[in-house]
Amino acid sequence: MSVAEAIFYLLGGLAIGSAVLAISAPNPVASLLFVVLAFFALAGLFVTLDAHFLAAIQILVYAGAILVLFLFVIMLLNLGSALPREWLAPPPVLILATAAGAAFLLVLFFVGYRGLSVAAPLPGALPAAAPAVSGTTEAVGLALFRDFLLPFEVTSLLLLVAMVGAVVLAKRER
Amino acid sequence: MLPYVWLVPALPLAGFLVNGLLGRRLGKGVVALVGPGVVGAAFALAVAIFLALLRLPAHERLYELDLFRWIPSGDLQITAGLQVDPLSTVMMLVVTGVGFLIHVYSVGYMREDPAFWRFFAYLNLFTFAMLVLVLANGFALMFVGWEGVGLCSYLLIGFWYEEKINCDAGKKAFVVNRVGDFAFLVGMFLIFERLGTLDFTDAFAAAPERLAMGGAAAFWIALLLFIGATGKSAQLPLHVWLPDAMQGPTPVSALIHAATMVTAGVYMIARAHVLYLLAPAALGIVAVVGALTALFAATIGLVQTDIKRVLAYSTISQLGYMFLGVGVAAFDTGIFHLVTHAFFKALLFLGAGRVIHALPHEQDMRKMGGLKAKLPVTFATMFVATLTISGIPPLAGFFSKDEILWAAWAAGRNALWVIGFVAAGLTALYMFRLLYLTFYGEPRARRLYDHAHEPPASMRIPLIILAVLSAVAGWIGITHAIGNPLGHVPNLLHEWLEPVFAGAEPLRAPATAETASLAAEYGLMAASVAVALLGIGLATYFYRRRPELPARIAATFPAAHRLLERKYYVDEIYGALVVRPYLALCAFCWRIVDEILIDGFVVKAVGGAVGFYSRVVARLQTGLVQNYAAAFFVGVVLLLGWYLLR
Amino acid sequence: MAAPFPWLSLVLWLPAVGAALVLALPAQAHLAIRRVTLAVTLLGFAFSIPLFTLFRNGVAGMQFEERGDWIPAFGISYHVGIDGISLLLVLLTTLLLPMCVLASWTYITKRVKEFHILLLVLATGMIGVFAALDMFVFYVFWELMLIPMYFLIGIWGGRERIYASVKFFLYTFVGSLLMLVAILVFFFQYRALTGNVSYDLLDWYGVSLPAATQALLFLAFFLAFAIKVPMFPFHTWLPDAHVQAPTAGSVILAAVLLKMGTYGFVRFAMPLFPDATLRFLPWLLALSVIAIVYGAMVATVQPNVKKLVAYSSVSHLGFVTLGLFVLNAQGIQGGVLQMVNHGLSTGALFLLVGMLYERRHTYEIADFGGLARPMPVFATLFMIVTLSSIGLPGLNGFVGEFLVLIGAFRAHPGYAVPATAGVILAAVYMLWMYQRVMFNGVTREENRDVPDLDRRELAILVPIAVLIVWLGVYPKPFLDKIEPAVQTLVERMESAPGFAEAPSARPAALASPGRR
Amino acid sequence: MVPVSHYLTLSAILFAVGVLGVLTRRNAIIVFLAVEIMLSAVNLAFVALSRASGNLDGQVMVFFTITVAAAEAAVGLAIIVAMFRRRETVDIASFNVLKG
Amino acid sequence: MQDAAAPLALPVPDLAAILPLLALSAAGLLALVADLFARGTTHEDELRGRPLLAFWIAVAGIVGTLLLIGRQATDLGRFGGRSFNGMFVVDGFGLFFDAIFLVGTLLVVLMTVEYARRERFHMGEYYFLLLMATAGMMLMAQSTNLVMIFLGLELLSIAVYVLAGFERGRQRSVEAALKYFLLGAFSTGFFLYGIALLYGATGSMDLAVIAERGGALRPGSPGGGLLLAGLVLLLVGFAFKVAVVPFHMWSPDVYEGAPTVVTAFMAAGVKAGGFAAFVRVFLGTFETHADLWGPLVALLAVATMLVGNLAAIAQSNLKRLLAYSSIAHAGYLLVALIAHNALGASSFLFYLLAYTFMTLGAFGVVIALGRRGEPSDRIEDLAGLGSRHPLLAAAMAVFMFSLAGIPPTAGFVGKFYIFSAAVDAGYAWLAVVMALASVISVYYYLKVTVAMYMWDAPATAGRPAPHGLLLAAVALAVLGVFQMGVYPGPLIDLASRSVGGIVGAGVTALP
Repeated sequence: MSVAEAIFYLLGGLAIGSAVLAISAPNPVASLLFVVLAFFALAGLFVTLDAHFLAAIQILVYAGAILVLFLFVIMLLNLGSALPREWLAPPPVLILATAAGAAFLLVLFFVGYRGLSVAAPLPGALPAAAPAVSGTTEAVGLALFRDFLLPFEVTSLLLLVAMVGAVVLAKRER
Repeated sequence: MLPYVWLVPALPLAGFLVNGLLGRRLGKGVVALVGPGVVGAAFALAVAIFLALLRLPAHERLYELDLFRWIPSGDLQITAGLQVDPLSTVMMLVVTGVGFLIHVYSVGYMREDPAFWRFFAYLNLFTFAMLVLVLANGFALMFVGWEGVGLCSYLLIGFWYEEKINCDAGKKAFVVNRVGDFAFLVGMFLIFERLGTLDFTDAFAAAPERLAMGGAAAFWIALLLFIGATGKSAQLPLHVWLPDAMQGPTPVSALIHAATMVTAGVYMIARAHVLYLLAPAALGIVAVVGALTALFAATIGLVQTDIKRVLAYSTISQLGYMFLGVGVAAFDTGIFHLVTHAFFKALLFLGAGRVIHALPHEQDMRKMGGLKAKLPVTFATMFVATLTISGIPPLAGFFSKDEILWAAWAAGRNALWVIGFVAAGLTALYMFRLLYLTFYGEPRARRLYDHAHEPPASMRIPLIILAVLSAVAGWIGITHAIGNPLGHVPNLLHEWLEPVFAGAEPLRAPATAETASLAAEYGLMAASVAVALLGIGLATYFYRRRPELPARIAATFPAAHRLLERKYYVDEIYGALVVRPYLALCAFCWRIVDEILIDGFVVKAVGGAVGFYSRVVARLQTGLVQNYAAAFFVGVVLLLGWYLLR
Repeated sequence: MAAPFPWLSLVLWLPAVGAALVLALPAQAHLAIRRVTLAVTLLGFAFSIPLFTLFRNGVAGMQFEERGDWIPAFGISYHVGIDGISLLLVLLTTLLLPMCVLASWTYITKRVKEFHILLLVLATGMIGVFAALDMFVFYVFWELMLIPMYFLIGIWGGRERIYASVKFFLYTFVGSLLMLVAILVFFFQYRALTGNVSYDLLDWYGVSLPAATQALLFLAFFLAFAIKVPMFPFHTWLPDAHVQAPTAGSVILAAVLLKMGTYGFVRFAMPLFPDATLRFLPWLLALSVIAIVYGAMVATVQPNVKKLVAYSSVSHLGFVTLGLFVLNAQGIQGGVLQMVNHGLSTGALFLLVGMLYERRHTYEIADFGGLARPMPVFATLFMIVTLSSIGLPGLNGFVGEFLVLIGAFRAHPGYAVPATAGVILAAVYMLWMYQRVMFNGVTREENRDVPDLDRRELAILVPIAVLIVWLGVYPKPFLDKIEPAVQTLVERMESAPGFAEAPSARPAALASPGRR
Repeated sequence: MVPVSHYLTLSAILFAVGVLGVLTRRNAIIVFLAVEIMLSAVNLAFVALSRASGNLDGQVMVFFTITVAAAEAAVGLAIIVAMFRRRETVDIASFNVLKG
Repeated sequence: MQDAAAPLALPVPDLAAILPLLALSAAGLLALVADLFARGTTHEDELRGRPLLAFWIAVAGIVGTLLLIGRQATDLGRFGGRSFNGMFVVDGFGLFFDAIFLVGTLLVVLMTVEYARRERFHMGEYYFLLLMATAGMMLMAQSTNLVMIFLGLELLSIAVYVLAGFERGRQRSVEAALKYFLLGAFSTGFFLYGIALLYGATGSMDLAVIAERGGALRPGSPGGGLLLAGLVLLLVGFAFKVAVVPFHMWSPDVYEGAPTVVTAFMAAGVKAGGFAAFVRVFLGTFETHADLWGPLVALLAVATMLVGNLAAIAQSNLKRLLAYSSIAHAGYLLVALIAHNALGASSFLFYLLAYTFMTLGAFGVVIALGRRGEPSDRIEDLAGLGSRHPLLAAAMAVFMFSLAGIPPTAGFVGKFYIFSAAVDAGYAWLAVVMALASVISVYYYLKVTVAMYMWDAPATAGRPAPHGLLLAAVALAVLGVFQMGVYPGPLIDLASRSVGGIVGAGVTALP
């Protein structure tokens, strides 16, 4: 096992583990913190994929801003403890949901990764000749402002809408 | 003269329109003038046509008047037209002649009725329809008259429609007739299918070459038409409507249910004799049914107490004779009896009508008696008629009935002769019973008796004329066995009708020599007179000498008496086997098939299923987000999985 | 050449224009609304008379044709025209409309304006169905008339009106939509065969589809038409609809709407799918005969006059379909004539029953009895119509039935004989009903002083009675009009490849040796 | 070098975990958090595939995804707050006035 | 792609292409700002039915955008083509959709005045969000890159989440918003995943590139499985947006709970927006894979038509009924999609426009029924409308019959069109299923007319007195329904021309 692989498995295991804990922790705050942990692990994985800019964004924006917003809301609404009747869903639901999730993985694997045919090569081998790309801030920035100019501008509208929307929804009634 | 033949039916039609549309406003006087007037005029015209025809050579006595193309459709071309030949002329004369007398009689009989105008409208319409029937140039147009008379019969039986029993009787008549008409229609279809035409002349010309002698097609055509005739002419097994039809006003019974309409079947067979001669088996059935009907009805007539019902069964019986006549291929003889019967039976009915009229609306003979003194003219005329029907020479009935019996014998149908012979005796018996019960003895219901009075002249004169005709009409058809010794008195009717039936002569099976001997003819003649006298004697014994005897006999044989009294339970059998099962089946179709099977199991079930699944689908919509997400997710898995399973 | 005067379009669109006129009137001006509607419908009838008089007899093909582009992309054009068959049905429609208006004069008292607008829209829809020569146009009209009828039943109907109207709508709609799909399939088949894009019926007549396709498409058409006719066992909407509908609705339903089904067979299903018609012939004939007998039997035991007449329609329409499916001149001609006859006699029956209802507010037979005494004129007209309905010779019903049966007999005696028995059954139920309504003694005091017909009602009924007699005595002018169209159809059916071998075709030995 | 398929498998598992969270938790905020896990899982796939494809489109897409996530978070949390104001709970099982 | 040598050579934006979009966005921003300044002085006015300044800005914005679109459409030679690095396209197909969105939004805006007057919720933000959502739809219709489609979708969705919860004082409204939001975010995950897999399979998110590189990919070939899985997940995302069974379950609840004007907007606009991208992706890009997705979508279409129509029968709430009806109509539209030919695409456009008119009209009538505090959206509330307000009732009847597909209405011609496409493509059986589903649907459409005309009005029911602008909107819808039903020729021609470039090769166009 190479170092890269070791890092991958470590971070991957951390991401899955904290994600599982996040969705099973009764306390929302704990849940949230596990998600933050998972996002850190993901940021690490981004780094292993040479997506440095995104790794930073993942931590700064996603974990740092968005999830903190969640935390604010939890605190604001004083929801820092589990719902009265809930820890997790009742076992039958849990089993069924897990089964469905497993089924999803299975079909996704067979349809997507194996392409309905066992003999098909895995996508890992796909871009044999692909040049290595590096997600530096400069590269991503160039792509954003040149190739993806219009989408970038659209996000401005999107954020404005979200802002206005949040105000409309959350302000106290007259 | 002949081209004006269309006026013969047109006149009564005009009378119908005038009386029917304006009758209520015109008043009884005008109606009484118009109603009989048009028929009288038609009669006069008919006589003129008869004379015109007479002037022609015997074999040119055929006149066809095409009126208009009625139903042109592809190779079916039906032209409405009138056909005047000796046969239809005879019928035309009878219909208009007897019809006129009965119209006149009705003026008196119906005088008190508020719906006087309606009565004459119907009567005129009937005359029109009957004339269409007899003058029609083809089966289709004949069917118009055929059903038209049925309609008038229906309307007139139920003339006093406020009594349910009258309406029931009318309806029964119509429906039973329709059963016959159904067969008639099918017969017509078969004729068209085989012969390609419904025109009489064409059809009869084509028949010998297109229809195999004795073949199935000819048999079925003949049989189906005959079933039609059994309906109209009240033969077994479709006779049930006629006794009930006596609910109508008595002139109606006389005109429609005795003299004219009911004989239409006989006329039709005579008209279609070519077809019948091609189907000897069918003709045999006609004869057998006729003979059986004659006997069957006569036995019932023995015990009926309603004066008109006795006459009704008598009519059925006499019609049976006519069918026996035509059934043994003696078509002219059948027509002969038809003519004489028209006279004497009309007379009997009119007489009975006078009796009923005199005792307001009492028809039960057990409440009559001794009316001879009160109603002398009626009695006298009815007496003549009774003798005639009993077959006492030289009255008309003797000649015609005897000729039929002789024809049956001559055709080798001895069994049928025996039946007819017995029926002749019974006829004399029940007719004299009627006469005795009505006119002789002590009045059994004094109150009614006191009320009785002779009606007006308008009702008297037709009686007298008919009585005369009943007496002498037989002389137009004196059989050669009698005519020859008397100095070759010609058989006028036979000769007159000869051109009509002559064409079919080659089809006739040759009469066997030994049965056709003159000696036999005389012997049988004597026998039938004897049996008639025997019948009269028995009647006299039972109802004059020993009036208590019939009741004792009835008590001795209660089952037999009851059987006759209940008319062999035919109505009951029909009720149990046809009417009630039919209604039950109808109800079944409605309640079970329609409402439960189709509407319930299919329509409502589909609706119910839709409603059910609708509620199921709606209930799946629980309102819980996670259920929605789960459905979503399962959907995703299924969509992806679908490609694996494909 | 100057374009001929568009009589047909005039007759077709006049009612719609009339509807717009009525729309402009104030809702409270009942009398004005009625008068305008009456005038429009009378005018419509007047304009349809030239159709009859200018119609050239003995000419095969369509007359009064008009054509204009509508949706060119799909090959859809406004193409109308009539032959003898449609001519009679158009005339029947225009004739009955003023009568319906008159019959509603006092019957309809609520929402008068809406009623008359719907009636006029319905008129255009019905005439359109008979005049359309483009399948799309036909379908549009076919469905268009559904809506006004639905409202007529649903708003002005009896107690169960909503159930009945929805049932009516759904039933009809099921068949219609499948027919629409079939029309489209035909369109694409036609395009594949000829390369042309057209919904024109006359174009479609020119192609012959493979037998298997024909069978499927025929079934779709059959369902639509069989429901409309209605043929057994698709008839159960009819009694409900009839019983609940107001008089005018019943009249139009019976007289015209049902004819759309039978007309559909003649105009579309049979000529477009001759092979399939032949293939299903035994079924079609059997269903027709069952309808005749079954309808009559169920009618016999109905306690409700309108229901009785409704079931009698099932029976009568059985004669029509029987006639159409025997595929010979007599049968089809008789069937077509019987459509008209049924329109007149059953239309008149519903008018009569409606008049009774206005007087007594009931349809139950048991509530009547003895009405002939207070209403002699009514009784007379009722009797004429009754007799027409049971096919008395000399009246119109006979001619049609006779032709149908004689045609049926020469082709399929086995079906014709039980069908002929329907003649008996008709007498049973009609006369029994007549007796219980008009005859017998008066058992209810309310029936003693029922007023007889007034002038308005006479004006409705007498023309029908006259026509009943006319068609019975001298149907030739009408038969002459139908003849070429029927001949065309018969030839088309006989030229179908399956005609000779069809299980139903007559054995050669039995073929008529007549004047053919 | 870790093959891209490993990343993709990891991403799929994370996605499934997120789905599981949505399906099993009744706390609206935790459900929403589970959705965020799903989005992040997809992000991982994007980045991995970006590497595999040899272009940056996938990474740019992640950038947009995060932006969208932020916008959604703002609106979504506002909705949850509004709901809480009316019902004093964030239990989504209790929000079932609308059904059928 | 990245050229390090020219780091600052930013592309010159092709503003002419996005001018309509800019105009609409500008109008939205203007409305937001105008409301900020106008609030307080005119608020009482709009309660009296006098529309706010923001309203007029919105109307002007929509009409102006329509004009700009018209200008582009009439001169496609000049304006047509892709721009912004292949992100955005101006073509007949997209413009047709834009027109549908704008007409729908215009009608919604007109209807809002009445609703706002009654429910006192008139504010600039509303118009802003509405116009932004419309902009999102236009982006979806005109995007040729999955990134753009995603962003358009989100722009639309987020705006509509807010709009659904706009009446935050009403629990139902907020519940609707919450449900819509949670499920929407959930489905976004799948949608994104789908994009990722497609990206993995082809290395691009550009539709043209995907079509080019993915055209030959089949399950079994390298990347074929990814493509297929991505396609399915993308399908799921779209299916959710347009409410296709089994991804439809949000829609009845949300439609019922949301403010009626917003419901109308969702039923017409959001669905149309979702379909715009759906059609472009599946007919344009993945036409070559129709053998793969066709049967699957057919299955979904059948389920959607049946479930939608069946469930609608059981409803007593009009909004909910219309929600199920709109689910069923999504099924009908899928049939047009499945036909995957030019006829199918053009019938799709035609039907969608027809659907916009009839469904918006129906919601307009529902709005007209209400009174302050009483939504009056049950079927019973329609009782006797035929006599209470004949014109409104007649309009509603027209919409119902059109939805049911009865001539001479737009709905009929549309169904006829779709049937044609299905039959032409060999999917006659699907047309039959659709026909049967329509029969089921007739039952509940009739139920509405029954209530209006055949039930007696309750004594308490008054005569609705809707605002003139609402009536105008309804009248416009009626006009549209009849125009498309009676004289559809020109629109059919337009629709046929509009789909010219969209459908993949190998399709027979109707001559």
